Amino acid sequence: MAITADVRIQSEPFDTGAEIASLSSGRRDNGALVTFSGICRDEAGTLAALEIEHYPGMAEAEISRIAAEAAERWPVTAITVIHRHGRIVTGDPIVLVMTVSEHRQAAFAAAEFMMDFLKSRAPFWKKEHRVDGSSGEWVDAKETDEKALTRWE
Amino acid sequence: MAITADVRIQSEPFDTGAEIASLSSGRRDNGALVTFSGICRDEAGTLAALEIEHYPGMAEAEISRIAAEAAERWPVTAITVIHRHGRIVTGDPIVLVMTVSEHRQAAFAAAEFMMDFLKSRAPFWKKEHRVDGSSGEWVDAKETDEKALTRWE
Amino acid sequence: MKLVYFAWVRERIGVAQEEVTPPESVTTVRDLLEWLRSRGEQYAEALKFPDAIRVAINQEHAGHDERIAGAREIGLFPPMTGG
Amino acid sequence: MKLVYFAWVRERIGVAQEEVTPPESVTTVRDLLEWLRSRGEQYAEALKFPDAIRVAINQEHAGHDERIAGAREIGLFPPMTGG
Repeated sequence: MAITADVRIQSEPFDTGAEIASLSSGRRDNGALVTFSGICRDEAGTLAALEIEHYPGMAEAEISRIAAEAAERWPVTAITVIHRHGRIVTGDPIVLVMTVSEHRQAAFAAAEFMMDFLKSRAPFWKKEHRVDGSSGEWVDAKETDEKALTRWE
Repeated sequence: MAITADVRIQSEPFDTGAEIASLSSGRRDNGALVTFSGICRDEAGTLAALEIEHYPGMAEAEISRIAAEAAERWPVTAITVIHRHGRIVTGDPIVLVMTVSEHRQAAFAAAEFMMDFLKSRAPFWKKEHRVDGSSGEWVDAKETDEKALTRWE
Repeated sequence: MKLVYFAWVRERIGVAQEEVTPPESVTTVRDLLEWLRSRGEQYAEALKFPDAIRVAINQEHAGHDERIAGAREIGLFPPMTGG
Repeated sequence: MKLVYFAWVRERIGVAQEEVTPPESVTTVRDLLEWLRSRGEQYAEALKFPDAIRVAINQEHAGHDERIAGAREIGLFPPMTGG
């Protein structure tokens, strides 16, 4: 469907409740709204924060392409993606994917699809800041994330 | 996992943003939070509201059983389900399912599983109130909803 | 035992709940539905397609073959439309 | 053309971006990586496992076989960890 996703790359936190409200208000034809929030884990207490680097311009473009592909595959009526960059402390949200559809299966599938592709195709990189004060490693891409894409082929 | 789902049956609206905040605050070990909001559709402008009847006592018990089954199947750390009853106008939310997990796949799967079972197993019934003032029919159960359960067998 | 009715089953029978004492020959859910249908016009109408009736014994889903001995509360209702 | 580097590729090469003019024999992404490795210690170190390097041409993902003719901007970076 010819919808335009609302894609935002920002360092500021976001308010999921406000995003839900803004997508659902004034709409009476949508039965299903799914949100996915990705939160910065503390990795068993060892991690203090992540520093997220991104490719300005391409990050927006690539996420918009992923959202357009999701909207091609499933009858969704709205998509919002917010991806943060910069320093994010544990417990804080990194990413929000929100999908709206008439039916639940489409909303779920589109959100899962986008998260799978964001993991391996959106140009972001995470560097660890450890609780002990050391600046840790760049987080390695997971093979399981790459493999997760094959189910959408 | 031995978690206890937060199950609420109520006529009042709920605030998804507040529910998300209360589940995510103070937790630093969870990477993924999924919400599903089911919203009262207007069925191409013909529907004014739904009157939702429920089986008090059993509604809570059955949803708790569904949530317990989801928590057995996937490593979720928290589940919230809010299901409304009474008169609900189009555009307003009927149900919220929220799952939290370390990993996105578990959070998505548990939420989808619960929604599929809520549709056909939670003792709620919807009666239509039409825009033209007539009190319409009881909404028929969909065969597709019954079939959706087979994928979890 | 207490019977509770919901949605169009309730509307057609005309009461939301009632106490009943079925005869001893009524041992399963199926027997109970059969016996209820014999109790009058509204019951016959409400339960004329027994396969469309969902049942809960003591607030848990039950099949039509299930025995009702010891049931305190039996719910009869149409297929659910939750969520 | 403009080259932009991210994450540990950027750290190892030591700059975030630069203008380069590769010789005409450099036609594909693979050629470009090879040519860059010859430019010095940091490049050789950053790009020593070319298969680990992801590439974008004009801000779109590109394979190592892709031709670079006409590229305004080429990004080189490690596998992504978005979401």
